[in-house]
Order: sequence, then C-alpha cells, then structure tokens
Amino acid sequence: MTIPASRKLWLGFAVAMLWLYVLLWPLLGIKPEGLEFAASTAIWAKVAVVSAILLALWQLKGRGVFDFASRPAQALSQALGKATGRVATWIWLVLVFAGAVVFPLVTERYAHDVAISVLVYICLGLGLNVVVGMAGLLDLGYIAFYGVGAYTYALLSVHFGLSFWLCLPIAGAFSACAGCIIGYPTLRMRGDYLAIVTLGFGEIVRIVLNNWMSLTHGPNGILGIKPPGAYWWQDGHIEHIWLGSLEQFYYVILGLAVCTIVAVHRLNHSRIGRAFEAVREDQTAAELMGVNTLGIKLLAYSLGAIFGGLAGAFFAARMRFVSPESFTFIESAMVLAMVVLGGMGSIPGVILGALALIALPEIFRGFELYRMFVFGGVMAMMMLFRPKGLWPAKRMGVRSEERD
Amino acid sequence: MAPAFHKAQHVEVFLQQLVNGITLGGVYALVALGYTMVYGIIQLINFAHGEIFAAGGYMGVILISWMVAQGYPPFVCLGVALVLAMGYCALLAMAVEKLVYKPLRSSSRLSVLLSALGMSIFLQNGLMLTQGVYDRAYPGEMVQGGFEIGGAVVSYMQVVIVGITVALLVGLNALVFKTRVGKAMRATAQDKTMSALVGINASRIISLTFAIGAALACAAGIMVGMYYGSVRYDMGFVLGVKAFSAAVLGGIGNITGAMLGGLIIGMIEVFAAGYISSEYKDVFAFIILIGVLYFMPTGIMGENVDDTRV
Amino acid sequence: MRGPTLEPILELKNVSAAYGRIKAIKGISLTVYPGEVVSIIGANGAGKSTTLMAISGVLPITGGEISYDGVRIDGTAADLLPARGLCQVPEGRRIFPRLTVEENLDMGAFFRKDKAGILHDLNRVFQLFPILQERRRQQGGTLSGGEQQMLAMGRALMSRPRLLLLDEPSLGLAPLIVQQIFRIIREINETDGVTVVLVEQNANLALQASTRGYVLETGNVIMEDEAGALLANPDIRKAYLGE
Amino acid sequence: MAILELSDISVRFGGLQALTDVSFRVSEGDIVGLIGPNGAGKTTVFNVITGVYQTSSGQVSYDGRPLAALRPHKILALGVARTFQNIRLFQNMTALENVMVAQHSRTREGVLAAMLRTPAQKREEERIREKAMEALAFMGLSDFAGEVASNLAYGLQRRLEIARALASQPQTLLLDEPAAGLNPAESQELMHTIGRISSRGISILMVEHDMKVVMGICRNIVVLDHGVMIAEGKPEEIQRDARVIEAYLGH
Repeated sequence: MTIPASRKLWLGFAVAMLWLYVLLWPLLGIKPEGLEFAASTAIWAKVAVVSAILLALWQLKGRGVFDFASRPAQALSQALGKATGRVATWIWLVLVFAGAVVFPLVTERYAHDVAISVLVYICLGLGLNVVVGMAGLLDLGYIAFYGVGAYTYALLSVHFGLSFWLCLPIAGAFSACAGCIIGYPTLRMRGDYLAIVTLGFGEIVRIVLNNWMSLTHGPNGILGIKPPGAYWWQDGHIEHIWLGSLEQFYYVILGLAVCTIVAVHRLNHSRIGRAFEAVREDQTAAELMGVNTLGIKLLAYSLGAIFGGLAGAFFAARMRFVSPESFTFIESAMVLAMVVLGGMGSIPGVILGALALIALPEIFRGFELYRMFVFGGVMAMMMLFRPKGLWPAKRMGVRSEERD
Repeated sequence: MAPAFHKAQHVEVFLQQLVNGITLGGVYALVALGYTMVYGIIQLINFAHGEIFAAGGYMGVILISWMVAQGYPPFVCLGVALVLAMGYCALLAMAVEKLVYKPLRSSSRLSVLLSALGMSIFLQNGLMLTQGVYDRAYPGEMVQGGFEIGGAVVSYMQVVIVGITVALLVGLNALVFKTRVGKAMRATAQDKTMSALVGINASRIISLTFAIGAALACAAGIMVGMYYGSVRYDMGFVLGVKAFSAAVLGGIGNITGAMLGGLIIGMIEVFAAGYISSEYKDVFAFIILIGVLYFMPTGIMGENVDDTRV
Repeated sequence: MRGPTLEPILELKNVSAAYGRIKAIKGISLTVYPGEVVSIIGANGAGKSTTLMAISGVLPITGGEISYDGVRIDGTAADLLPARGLCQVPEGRRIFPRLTVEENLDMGAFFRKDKAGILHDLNRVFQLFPILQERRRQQGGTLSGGEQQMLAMGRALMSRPRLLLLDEPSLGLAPLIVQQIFRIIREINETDGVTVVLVEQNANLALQASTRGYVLETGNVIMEDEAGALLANPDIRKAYLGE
Repeated sequence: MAILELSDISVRFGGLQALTDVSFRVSEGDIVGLIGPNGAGKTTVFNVITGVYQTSSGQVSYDGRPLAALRPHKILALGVARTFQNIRLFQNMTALENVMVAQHSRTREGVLAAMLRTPAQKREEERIREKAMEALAFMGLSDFAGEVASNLAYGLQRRLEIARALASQPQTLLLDEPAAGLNPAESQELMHTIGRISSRGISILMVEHDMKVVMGICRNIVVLDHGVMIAEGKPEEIQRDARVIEAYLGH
C-alpha cells in the first residue's frame, strides 16, 4: 500500500468522524435547558477510538503484519475442517438431534422457554427461507401468515373446541389461502414492489386483527385457548393428558421443527426446489427453460405461508392467548434478519440465525434495548461484508480457475 | 331536525375533510418525493427514508424547544429550526447513502434492499435510544387560532403547513426543471453511462438527490410534529409506507406524479376515516397501493410517457 | 494532413479490455493525429464499440496504455474527459429521451461555465442541424432516428470537443439520412477542426469519409492503412463475409 | 417438411418497426443461419418464436400448430429450446442443477411427493439426474457437473447453455450467437458439436456473427437488414448476393 493511498484513507476517516459528530451532537446535546457537549462527546470518542483501531488493524493486515499469526491459524482451521469433514454428516445430525432431545432433561424452565422460542423461529425462518432464500421473493409481511395460523387455531379452539392436532392442518390451509391471496396480485410485479406490497399486506392483517372486535376481541386478544392433547407416559402407564409443562411443549415444537427441516431439505433437492432457485437466479431464463414461473412463485408463497401458519398454531397453543401485538412488522423484520444473517437458502444457516437472534440477546439481557439497533446495523453491514450470510448455502464443487 | 340543516352540516363536514385532506396530502407529497427521486435515480426503495422523516420531526422539536427556551418569537423559531433541521437530515441521508448504498451499487437489488431495511431499523432504534420510547411534545401551541370558511374550521397552523408545503414544492419544481443541476439529475436518472460521457459526476448527483429528498422529508416531519403536537421514534414506518404508496400511485420516478399521488392518498385517508371507518384508515392506503400495482403498475403518470422523471 | 512533427492526439498501446469474462479486445494499438478522420471497421462483435468505451473510460482496461494529448488517461473517471475535449457519441445515440432537445444540448455543455461561448456553440449546432432548432422544445424521445443521431452529435459538439468518437452513426438510418450525417461529419472535421474517430460497420461509407482506417477482427487489429488503399483491398470483404 | 414456419411476422415497439413481414421456414433436420448487421432484428426473431414478444401481425407455427399467445414455458414443452446471446445460466446453481432444471416441463412429481420422498418421486429424480448427466457428457462437461455455473470458464458456460437446452429434449434448437467470445479452436469445436446435435435429428436455427462458423455448417441462410428479410439461400449464394454485400459493406 502506497503512502498517499493510506493518507487518503485517514483523511476520509477524519471527515467521516467529523460528520458523525455533527449528526450525533444535536440529538444528545441540544436541550431546552441549554447546550451540552459532554455526553455526546463521550459516546463519539468511544466510537471514534474503536473504529480508528479497527481501521488501523485492517490496514496493518493489508500490509501483511499479521501473517505470522494468521497463516498458522488458517492452517489450523483448515486441518480442523478436514477432521470434522471426515466424520460423516449423519453422525453430526444424530449428535445434534440427541442433544436436542436430552436438552430439557438437563436444563431449567427458563432455558426451556428460550429453546421453545428458538424452535418456533426456526420454523418461521425456514418457511420464509422458501420464499426469500429459495425463490428470491422478498416478503416483508411474512409474520401475517404466522398470525393467520395463530388466530385460526385460537378461534377454532375457543368457539368450537376443536383439537390442536386437527387444527394444525386447517391452520396450514388457511395460511396457504392467505398466501395465494397476497401472492396472486403480486406475481407480475417487479421484485422490489413485492417487498412493499407484502409489507402493506402484513400491516392490513394486523390492523384487521386489531379492529375486528366481534371476531378477534381487538387488542385484548383471545384468552382460554386449549393446549394440545397427547398420550403421555405418566404414573407408569400411557394416558391422555392436556400438555401443560414447558418440557412437553418443547417436544411438540421440536417435532414440528424437525418435520419442517426434513420437508424443506427434501423440497430443496427436488425438481420443485430447483425450479424455485431457477426463478430466483433468472426468471426469464427459467420461463424459457420450461418453468411455469407464475405458478412456481405462487407455490413458493403458499408453501412459505403454510410453514408460518403451522408455527402460528403452535404459538397460540403454547401461549394459550393471542393478541395482534405479536404480529408486528418488527417480527417480520426479525425473521427476515435471521434468514439473511444465517445465509439465504441455507438450512443450517437459518438455524444458526435463529439461535443468534433469539438466544444471544437472552444471554446479554442487560442490552435488551440495543437489540434491534444492533440487528439493523448488522443487517446493513452484512450486505457489505458477507452478503451470503454466516453459513452460506452449500454448493458442491471447486473453482475452475484453481483447476486450470 | 330539518333536512336543510342536515344538508348544511354535510357540506360543512365535507369542507372540513377537504381542508384536512389537503394538509395531510401535502405532507405525504413531500415525503413521497424523496422515495420517487431516489427510486428514479438508483431504483432503490429507500426504506430508511421514513426514518429520515422521523429524525426531521425530532430535530424540529429539539431545535424549537431550545429556541423557545431562549425566548425567540415563534416564527423565528420555526423558520430557523426548519432550515437547520433540513440541513441536518440532508447530511444524515448523505451519510447513509455513502456508508451503505454506494458500496453496494453493483450488488444485487435484493442486497441493497435488505441493507436499506437494516438501515431503517438501525435509525429507528437509534432515535429511540437517544430520544426515548415515549412521545415527545412540541412546545405549546406554536401557531394558534384559525378562521372559518363555509363552516369548516381552518387553523392558522394548517395555513402555515400548506404554505410551507407549497413553497417547497414550487422550489423543488424550479430546481428540477429550470436549473442545470436539475437537468443533470433527470439526465442521470435516464442514462447513467451517457451522463458520465457528457461530464456529469453521477455519484455527486446521487448524493444530492438523497440530500434533497431528505430535506423535504424533514420539513414534512416537523409539520406533522406541529400538527399532531408530538413526535414518536417509530412514526416514520406507517407514514413511510403511505408516502411510498403515493409515489407508486403517481408513477414511481415521476416528480409531478408523487405530488399528485401524495394529495390523493391524503384525501382518501381523511375521507375514508370520516365517512367509512377511522379504525381502518391506514388500510385504505395499502389497498390502494396493491390495487394500483395490480391494475396500472406504471401509476397515473406512467413512467414511460412522461418527462418529469428524475 | 499528417506530418512527422505532429504529436498524436490519441494513442492506444496494446490495450485489452473485457466485459466480465469475455475478452472483448485483446491488445489493440492505434494512433490518431490531430485533424484526421480515422475509421475503425469490422464485423459485429469485433470489438469496435468496446474500444471506444475503453477510450472514454467507461470500461476499465485490463492491460496496455491509452494516452490523450500525450497524457495517460486510462484510469481517469469518464466524467472528467469531456472537459478535456474528448467526447463520445455512443452506439444507439443514447439521447436523454425525457429531456427536451434544448435540455439535451445544454447537458452537452454541462461542465462549461462560459455563457457566451455556449450560446455561440448552440447557434453553430442549430446551423449544422436546422431541424433541431425547429424541435428544440420537443422531448428527445419523440424524435425520429435520424434526428436523434443529429441531436446526439449536436450534444457532443456542445462540449467543444477536440477529439470526437462516433460509434455507428449510420446504424438503423435510411440511406439519404446517412449521406447527410456523413456530410456533416466531414464539415465538423474540416470547418471546426475536430479530429474524428469513426466506428462503422458500413465499411465503404466510413472509408470514403476517412483519411485512414483500422480493420478489427475478434478483438485484434488485422489491417491498418490509408483509407483509399483499404477501399481497394479485396480482403476486407473476407473479413466481413468469411469467404 | 417445415417444422418451424414464420409467415409475415411484423413486430413494433412503440414507434419502432423491429421486424417487417419476415417469412421463412426451418425444415426438419435443417441447420439454418440467421445473419445480418447490428440491429437487424435477429434476436427479436428468437424472442418472437419463443413467446417472449408478441407479434403485431403474422403467425409463427410449429409442427403445424400456431404458437400465438402461448407462454414461453409451453413453447419449450412443445420442443423449441434456445440459448442466449448474453449467457443466462442460473449462476449460483451447479452445472448439473442447471441442466436438471431444463427437464421441469418433462417431469411431474409435486410438492407432497417431494416432501414424503415417494418411490415414484425418487425414480423420477433418478431419471432427471441420468438424463442431465447424459446431456453434460454429450457436451463434454461431465467433469464439471458439480461446479457452480459462475465459476466455469467462459467457453464452458457457452457449452453448458447448449447442454441445458438439449436436456429439455427439444426437436428444434435456437442458438443465439453460440460462437461469441470463443477463440478459433473453440469455434472449430462448436461447429463440430452443432454437427453432432444435428445428426441426432434436431433442427437448428442459429444467429451468428462469425461467418466462418455460419458458412461452414449452415445449409441455409436467412439475411435480415433493418428488420426486413433481404436474402435467403445456400451459403455460397449468400456470399455473392449483391444486397447482402451492400448491407454489410455499404456501397
């Protein structure tokens, strides 16, 4: 790196920091009581120092200063990768699954609760992944299908006393219908219009839930939803019970999540999954290669909606209460963030994304307020530095440049 | 009650709605312009635009509160705050553009859209962290009183809002259609390579577009704050979607269309709230958005036939 | 026209460029002297337009050197070149369709501040293309193909170029209009002293209007000669029709 | 017998007349070259045949059936496959997956079968894979089956596009500038490949600039200029046709 280039970089950095101060100070420093500089300067200084250090490190890295450390580290990680790669995938799967099964036996109530939300979000993330990751259709109102599923079960349970297990497919069907209703008019639209229309649709669903008092009780929500019934091992023999403990719910959602994972995985490796991806990659070429793109997009929508609806029905059963508050845009954004963070189109990526966004903040509970702030920033930065996500969708094969 | 009295009352209500609709529609138009200009030039739905609007509302309350506390007269407060806050928002939008949109110029549209969404969440929560989760009230009644026309009450506040809106819209029109920079903006939106070949620096024009859109949104934020008396950190979300609907309704990329679309959406909302249901007033904008995209995707001033595209 | 003491106004040394993985030009060298009209001819896909886009700085080059007026210009941003007198009329004309004729012309002088000079040049453009004056309030997109070509050339002239790159000015135009366009190209060259690099598919037409010519085939220069000599050369036909 | 027939095709875009009364036919097993200067409307012809554009007047018929108002995927199902001027592979999918997609219209197993992985679905997937490998092998791409399309060298991407088109089991193949960007050795090989495709009984219509390729393998040539057909005939006739020479070289 030549000196003028690095000087230019630092000059740019100085301008950026000045700019940051101008943006930061008015928000914190102008008070009716008078102007104040201490608080904003303190925050600004922290940001400036941290980013200066990062910039310097990055520059040093560019000059190869850290090669002495990074080379062996890289070699080590490669060796590790090779070693783990030698263990067959199914062994890993069995280990993870076994871990998930014994998890509630070795942990506390609070951990069960967190684990249940992680699994619910995994289902949601995988469903959205079908739409966004596989078919490449940006959906910003995905949570609406979750809501449709939840209210379907809630209403059927409260008014007709229908069983959870019967309602599960009904909730899926209702969500699929909702998916078609929103999907159909948007099929011929350009990609980015789709984003805003789905966002609008999500809001419509929330507003309707909030105001249709006679059906949904509005913001008060619906109480008294029955939990799922099941045959459970109790007192030495199997008998029918109503699920009550978090542990029992955990196993239900674990089953649902596993089914979702298997279904999405199989779908991914079928002609339908390939058609989804072809539409994502190049819609015109896909159409010309024999894929009915309109039909395939509608299918992607309704499939995504079904997964969302199933998760919604579970959510209603587990909470035994639903209200419109659970289905806001922020929830949609959160599910989307999982998919993006984990890696669009990648199943392990989505699982990782759900863990990162739901479990991590639980660990850092003190920073609750900063959660969405950090999400937003990370989401934007991800697109700059790692657009394929933490665990990118895996493709076989090597690069041909390496070969020849 | 006599039927005649009924009728008079109907007319009054109608006039009142009309006045309110114009006020609200003007605000939507100001915000819609930012969406439409940015979309026209880099084909991006700038989700963060709604947050710029909210930031404008906050900057207004911050500056006006401070100046009122210093004892300046209301109109001076308003004028100075408007100018300073518009400058602030322009800088904010340019920073966002330089930081996350410019490096992604050659990436897929999905990537840019997601980073715009991320920026929107980031800014919204940034506002919440610095300004708190609760509503922040504008100081007292800035502009008090009003007058009556045919039974409809027009507050001076509404007059001020409509006045500022009209002035800004006229100014923008002059800028875009009369000045050289405005022509360069339109040229860049139509053909970036060609505009480089005649010596236009596209990056600078794009930055400028963000700055102008942000300044207008900021003014809208301040006026909404004054009109409703307070601002809230998440007020940019729903208003942003409505303003975007207005831009689409007018034909995205089209400046005159955005102004018209804003007015129409504002009217529809006010009349729907008045005559159909106030609970569902937000739904109508979304339904119109979906309907327009389905039945006439190029909007009322379709982008292929009109010259006012930026 | 070309004297031994004259410095070249444009010089390409072994320039290569690619669109993604497609190597569009593979080591092109050419020299243009002030006052010349040089044509670059060749079949579709030979790399003619790519060469112009590389000169104008729109397409970054992957090898070689480009000098203009004795100064290296490869790596210079495209929007800085018009102010230095290097201007291109790209293939397909690319007028701004929703700007009026007048606004299009004004954009040609975007970087200029001399009001009097601009007005003078505007009059010169209207003198060369009277039809543009008639249509000056009309939107560019509503003009016919020939008028659009004239507008594109007029827009380029508004920057008062010293070197004008013209890409396929005859594309899609009726023969009569083509004649007219080429007459004006000669006039711009002779009266206004603008050096012209002309890319054409229509080889005979281009060579008749030029002093020298280069023949491109699949990204390489395969022939270079005085225009008259190239016109008489039977191998040109082979380069086009593959006999 | 004509398998693909264009009669009096005209296409207008706004005020622009892209094609004017173009009529020609491609007989079964024929190799037809479609040539002409820039902007002559060659790719437009392809887009009309494959249903991307609608004609303003005239009719395209295939196997005696009019193609009007059919969506592109239906036209492919009838047996017309194409490649693209600017390569349009599914960039982030592997070569094998690219080719497998092309069989979409020839297969039928649905979502439920895929999720339950029914025996019929498994058999069908197996068949798709076999056919895809066959198409790759035909184009000499077996070694690259697992590679992501965007990582393939340019010449290989061109070949992969042809493999993808072949995997849809077409009777007619439209090639849009298959030799663009290839070096002389690769063009030579391409000519050989086109010959092999033709010998499988597939009719070929190709747009190409490289006259060595066109003159070398096409049995018939159609020349367009300004959207008008100016000549049609055998290669040697075309090379001597005064109107063709004028269109290319001027006068």
